[in-house]
Amino acid sequence: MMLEKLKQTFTVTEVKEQKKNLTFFTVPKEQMEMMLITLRDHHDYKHLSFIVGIDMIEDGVFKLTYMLYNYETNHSFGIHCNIDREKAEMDSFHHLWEQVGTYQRELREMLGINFEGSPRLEENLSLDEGWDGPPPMRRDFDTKEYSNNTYFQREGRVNYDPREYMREQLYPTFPKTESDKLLNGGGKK
Amino acid sequence: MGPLGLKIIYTLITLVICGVYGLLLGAFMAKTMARVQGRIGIPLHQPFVDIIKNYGKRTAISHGIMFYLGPVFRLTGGIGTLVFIPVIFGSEYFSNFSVAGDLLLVMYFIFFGQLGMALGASEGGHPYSPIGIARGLAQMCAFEVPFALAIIAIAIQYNTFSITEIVAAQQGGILSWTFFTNPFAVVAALLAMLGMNMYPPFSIVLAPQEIPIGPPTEYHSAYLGMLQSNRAIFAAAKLVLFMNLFFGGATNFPVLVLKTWAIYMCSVLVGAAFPRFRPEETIRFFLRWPTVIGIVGLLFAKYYLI
Amino acid sequence: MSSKDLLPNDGLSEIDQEFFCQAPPEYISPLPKPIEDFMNWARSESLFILAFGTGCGAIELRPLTTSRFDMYQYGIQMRATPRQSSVFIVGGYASVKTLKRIVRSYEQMQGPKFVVTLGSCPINGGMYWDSYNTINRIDHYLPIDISICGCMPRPESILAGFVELKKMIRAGQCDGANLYAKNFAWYKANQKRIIKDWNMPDYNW
Amino acid sequence: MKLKDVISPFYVWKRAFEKPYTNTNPLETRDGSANYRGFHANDIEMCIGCGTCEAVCQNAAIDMVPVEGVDTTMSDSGLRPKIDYGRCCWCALCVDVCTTASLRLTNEYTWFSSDKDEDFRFIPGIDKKSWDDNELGYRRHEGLELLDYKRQAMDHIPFEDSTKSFIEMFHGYSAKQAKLEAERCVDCGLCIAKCPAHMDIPEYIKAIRDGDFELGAKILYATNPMPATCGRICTHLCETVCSIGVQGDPVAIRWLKRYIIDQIEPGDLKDALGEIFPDNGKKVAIIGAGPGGLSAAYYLRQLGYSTTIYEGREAAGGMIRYGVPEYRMPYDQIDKETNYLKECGVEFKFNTYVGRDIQLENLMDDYDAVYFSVGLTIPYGLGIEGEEHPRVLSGLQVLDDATERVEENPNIGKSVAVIGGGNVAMDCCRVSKRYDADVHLYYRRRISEMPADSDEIHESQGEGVVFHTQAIPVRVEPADNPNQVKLVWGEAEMVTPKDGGRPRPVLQEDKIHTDTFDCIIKAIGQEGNYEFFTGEYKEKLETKWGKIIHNEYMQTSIPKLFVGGDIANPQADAISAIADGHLAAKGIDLFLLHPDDKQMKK
Amino acid sequence: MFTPDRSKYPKHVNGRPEIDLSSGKYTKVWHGPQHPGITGNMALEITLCGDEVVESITHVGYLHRGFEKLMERRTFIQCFPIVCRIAVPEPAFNEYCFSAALEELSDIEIPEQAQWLRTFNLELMRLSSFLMWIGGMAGALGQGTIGQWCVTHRDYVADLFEEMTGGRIYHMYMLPGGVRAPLPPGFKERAFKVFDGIEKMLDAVDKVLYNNYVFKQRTQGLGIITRDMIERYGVVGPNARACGVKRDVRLDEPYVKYDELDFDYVTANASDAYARAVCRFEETLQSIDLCRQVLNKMPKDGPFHTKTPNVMNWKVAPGETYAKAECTRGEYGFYMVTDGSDKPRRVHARGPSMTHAICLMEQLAINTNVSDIAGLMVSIHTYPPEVER
Repeated sequence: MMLEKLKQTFTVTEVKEQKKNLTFFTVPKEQMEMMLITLRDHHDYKHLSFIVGIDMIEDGVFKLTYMLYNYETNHSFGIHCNIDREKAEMDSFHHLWEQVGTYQRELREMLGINFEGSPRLEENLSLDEGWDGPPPMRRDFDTKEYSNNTYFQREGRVNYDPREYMREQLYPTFPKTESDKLLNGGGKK
Repeated sequence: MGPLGLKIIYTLITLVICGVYGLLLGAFMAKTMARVQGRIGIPLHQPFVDIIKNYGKRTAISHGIMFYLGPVFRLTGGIGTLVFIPVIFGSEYFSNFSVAGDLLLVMYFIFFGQLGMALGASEGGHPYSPIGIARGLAQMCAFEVPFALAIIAIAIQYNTFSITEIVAAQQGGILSWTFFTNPFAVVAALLAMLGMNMYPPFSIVLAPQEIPIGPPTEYHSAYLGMLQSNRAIFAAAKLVLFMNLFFGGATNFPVLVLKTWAIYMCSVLVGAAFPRFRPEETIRFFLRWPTVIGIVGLLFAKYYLI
Repeated sequence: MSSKDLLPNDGLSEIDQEFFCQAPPEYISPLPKPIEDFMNWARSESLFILAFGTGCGAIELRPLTTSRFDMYQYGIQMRATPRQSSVFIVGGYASVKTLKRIVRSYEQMQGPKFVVTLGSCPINGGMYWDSYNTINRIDHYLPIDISICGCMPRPESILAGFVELKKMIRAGQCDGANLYAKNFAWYKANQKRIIKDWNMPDYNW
Repeated sequence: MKLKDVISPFYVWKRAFEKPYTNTNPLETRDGSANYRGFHANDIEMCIGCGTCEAVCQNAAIDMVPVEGVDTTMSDSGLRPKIDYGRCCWCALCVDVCTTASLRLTNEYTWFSSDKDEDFRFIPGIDKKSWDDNELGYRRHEGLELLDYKRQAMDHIPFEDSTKSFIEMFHGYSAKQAKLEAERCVDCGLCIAKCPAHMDIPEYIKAIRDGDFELGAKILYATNPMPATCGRICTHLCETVCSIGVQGDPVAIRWLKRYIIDQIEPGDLKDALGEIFPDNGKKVAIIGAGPGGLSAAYYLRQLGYSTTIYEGREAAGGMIRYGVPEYRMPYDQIDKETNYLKECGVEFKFNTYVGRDIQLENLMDDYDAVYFSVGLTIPYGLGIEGEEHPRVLSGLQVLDDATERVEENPNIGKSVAVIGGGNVAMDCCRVSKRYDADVHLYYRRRISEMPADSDEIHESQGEGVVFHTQAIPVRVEPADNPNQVKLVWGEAEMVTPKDGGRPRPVLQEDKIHTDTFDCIIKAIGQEGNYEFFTGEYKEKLETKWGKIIHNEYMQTSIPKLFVGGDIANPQADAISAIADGHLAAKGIDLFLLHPDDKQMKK
Repeated sequence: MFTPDRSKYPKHVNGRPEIDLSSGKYTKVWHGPQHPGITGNMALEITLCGDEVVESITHVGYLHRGFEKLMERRTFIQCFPIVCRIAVPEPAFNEYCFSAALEELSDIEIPEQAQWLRTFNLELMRLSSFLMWIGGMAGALGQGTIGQWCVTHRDYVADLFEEMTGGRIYHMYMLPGGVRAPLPPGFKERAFKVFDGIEKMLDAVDKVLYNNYVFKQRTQGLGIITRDMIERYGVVGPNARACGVKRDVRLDEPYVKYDELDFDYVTANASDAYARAVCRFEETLQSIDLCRQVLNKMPKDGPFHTKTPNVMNWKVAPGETYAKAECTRGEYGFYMVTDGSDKPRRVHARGPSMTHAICLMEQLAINTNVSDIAGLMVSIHTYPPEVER
């Protein structure tokens, strides 16, 4: 019902009722601020649980989710907003809730999203002061590879794949399965 | 060897005995505290090992001459306090350099160490040291008031500044102790002692949580060893002083042990039960009731006892 | 010492450089044997742990320091400042940001000093073997005296490690500070490899 | 400031007069609890080295390594987990997913080291540790199933209806069932070795999970050009070594294979597989269009050889078509596969019986190489008195007749005795059932020792075949009615020989029975027919125990001649024949195009 | 009473003081990361004017392990052991929220007994964490004795955990589909014995700490969170309840078996450190009561785990959800996004410390005495690892 009302003013799309007290929907970037203010001030969604960014690399967007909570009805809205991945910018809402600044710092750090005007945005929240890699939560950042290249491993590990090992031991001459080729070099792992 | 030489030797022996006793007492109190906390606590020899270890550290760094002098002053203060206090009343060997005005000297030495320490510690360069010093000196100033009042009260009461004479005046039965003749002064002094002994609620100076351990933050190795030695000697000196001034002194070691233990227990008793005061609360505390009691004690001595 | 052997305190501003020592740590030879043995006994019986909970391990140090296990009865106590401590506990994984503080704290401790690592992470990365922010093995950055595995090691296990550490100290086998001095350049190079903004002195004592 | 607030805190001292909390000897008094997750222990005998623990370990703490004293066998990779305690977090997922329940955690928890090179790695069970014998510690609780131990049941025509027609009895998995069944696989790959054709089973099961049937079909065809056949009637040796099967039902690998290939319409195979066949100008003749021949033809085509299959019958399939009844193996499925081979460019010459219509010598001269897999076609005799009776039929013949004339009763009458315990015997029983016969099965040993698949036995029983086990035929006697025959049989007792070994049935002379049947079907095995070998080939061809001797690439003692199928291998099943065909194709390739190869006789 | 002259303090611009360190009026000190008065491995960069804090900046990241990244490359079951490491002193809430979110997204209903066991585990976790907190609060103000007692009794709770789950600290008990093991025989009696001990101890704590002149002196009026700050700073849990706001996820949106338990909001009014301490003390007692209730109401037997898809190949259909629970600090939740693969697309752990430790702490610290920083820090109960994860 409330959504119907909101739909009159906002472009609300992709509504999904996940469970009794949690609904997700998407609004365009420009309407986000008004949406948050409307929900907060007129509909009692006073509590901001969190802001999280998801890297939808296949769509070329970052999907931001703002989770608002209404203490009166115990209902949550998860509001999505897609922003361009290449030009990752979003309005800063630090004036709406105090903790937003912290979340925005984290998003800047982890996904590289810029929030114009957000306080202390350039300070790293979690990462080391000298972090020189890409924003780590981006999908194209490979943490294992980074770790392997950066930190020292304790040597001396060898691992055998049971199926390869059994082939060597039991039937080395049998024509090799071509499925490796079929699977683009994928084996067990 | 002349009488002075002998005296020096006796004093040195006293010093060693008091140092050892101070360490043992410290360890025993730590164990008592541990007992309250429901555990076993350190072994009795732990303070000795700690001191040996600290003297045996391989490296030590200095932040300049004053930094080095800090613990030296502190130790001097401790030793200075002790050597002018007669430990066992009437004993030739343990009377130390008790002189006519030794109470004043002792009072001086009690502060000397702390001031010296304050000078040295601030050289360490660590911001926690000056914060600790500020707190320490402020607290010292605060507890100094009731303490001084109490001292003055008994000086008036016994009309002397000689500790030996004060002790002598209290001989002759338990009721002639200052504790019973001028309880106000004694209470004021004992409250001041709570602050002096750095047990909660007056331990903010060395508080590990509020600031990591205050003035001695930068002290380590042999410096720390010196501070620990001083702690033992100084504690012993203070306790003996209180015993002498308020509890009739001791004519032999068992009595000394008993009385000093009891006095020390006051701090521990309170220390186990309370958290710490903030510095300004400490000051407010000392300048309020203990000071009032001290003044009452003084007036009591001046107008009632004499 | 030639100027070549000196590492510049290059992370610091010129004003700050004056505040710090310019010389690398030195190898300090032990005292004559009987004295050294006695000292080692004292060192082993008086272990001051630096109260720096670098990771999950800190959670199991609490029971150890409190009544249930009461490590004070073993001559082990907590100290708030690195200057007075002799044992450094790397309590689990170390993120790069923490490693920087670990190095500084460790260097401020006075020798002889001992390092105990808790858990799997400092041995070979543990759970966070593929994390971009945690190191995998600590012994390339600090000399380690004893490693205790477990996730987390229980207080009993840590205590057993300490008992062993005491034995080793008595036997004169724990010489981490000297090892650090000897291989100083190697340790520093490893540390600098991952600590990107080196804004602290190379010589921290 | 209330006075109470000053006095009350001194209550703290009460504790000083109570017993301290401290445990003064924690090192010796504190064993881990009964399900404490401490250090690992592994029962080396039980472990099969499937590597599931390694796969589930999110810390990459487990390596599978070869260990001394454990040999690689068909059901054991010979590898054992080596655990890196520089990685482990003691979550015990490895224990929960251990397919054999050999891995467990003990309640020991103390391990420290001052050695710089100590890497905290060990192989539980091999490297002796103090906690190996601790009985306490974490094990998977009954009721916690992270793996799926229960097989998806396949729907089939109920037994009361199944005997009424030759319609394929099993419906095949539904999409949901197949997905659920495919999800049961843990990707260990132990089955690959056991499969004679070494099919990449985990990968095609994975393709089902991903819903990518084209990829699945490609993987199937990589090692087996007859997946529709094998998906139905394979002896599924793979399932006997399935690691899930240790504690539960093995994954239904066979049905999953069938599921993949069933998803591809007969005409779409070419598109799905998208294969291009080169041509290298060499010609190979293949004798027999059974699985062995078809397989060889397919892989030779892949390598670029032009292949011609000579088949004596009018259709391809061999024993698959003529020896397996239609309710198990519908003919359109065989056609689907052979048609694809035709599309691949394999040439078929049907009704061309080598040795009768064409001579082996001609083939040997005309082709660069010849491969034959003619199967075993001559039934064994019962070796008892009176078996020449006309009502004693050969099982193969009955099945063959059933194939040729499905609707028509192949003259078996209404009461049938089947002798034997193999798959052919089961087929005969069930075929007879479908011709409304009353069927009795006689087998020398116990049910558990029957060589037939357990499914087959189960289904036969379900369809109402009467089993007489430990029953030894003594002789065949003519009955009063010339269309009937009497079987004299005796009950047997299983006797374990003194020197150990398999118990043998021994006839109990006092328990002899006589039953009368319309016919007796003997289905106790077959042997090869070598009559098309003539002249010098007959001399040169080496055989042993009725099977042809060959090298590892199926080359016979005659260099140009390759062999495969039942006539060459001891398993005598379809999948082995297919494997032989694959191997022979490689052998022929080595023989013809790699003259330097040392393994081949030139 | 003496009130300092505010005019000497720095001007505030954008809610931040303007500080010129070179003026010599200010001292900058770091509380942490190597500092015994700090809760966990974090740091407060404090600027002092005399003894008063004019600015406090929270630094976290010392425990950053990149969980959310690590979970992107781990399968669902592989995430299960690592989530509990996010917040060391309260691993159970991570396990629960992760499992609950995953179960919701893959339509798994967990058995009755598993729900009871989860309730018990969560409530016991709260108890354990509260005990640690009471000890920490007393310790931060110099009353070490209480700290010793509480941590000891927490260790007895850890023994219960060990028996129940097989681990003392990281229980890894609530795995997707239910729990890992039933209660061992005789557990109830042993648990009740432990609870009795704790109650006895808490009674002493009440006498010693909560009726203590010095403790009251230190904490009353310290770090007052005003009513309007609750919404603005997103304050949850006991911090909000100490202000009289009735908010508790256990009651607002009951999960597992909380709707079958008998309990109510624990609130206080003063909203200062003392009120928070009282609130948490009451909640500790409430936790014990709830644990008892659960053990009494729980059926004797029953399946404790429902069959999940084979964990080695567990794929979850695309979807997203947010599962939350009331941990000792307030609303704790996992936001999970799946994309049909065998790995979560994105998992976000929402910890109350994200707001409490940073913006709230920075605000509350201003104009307090530096000696109170440790006590203030503890009184809002923060765990740095849930900030940086």
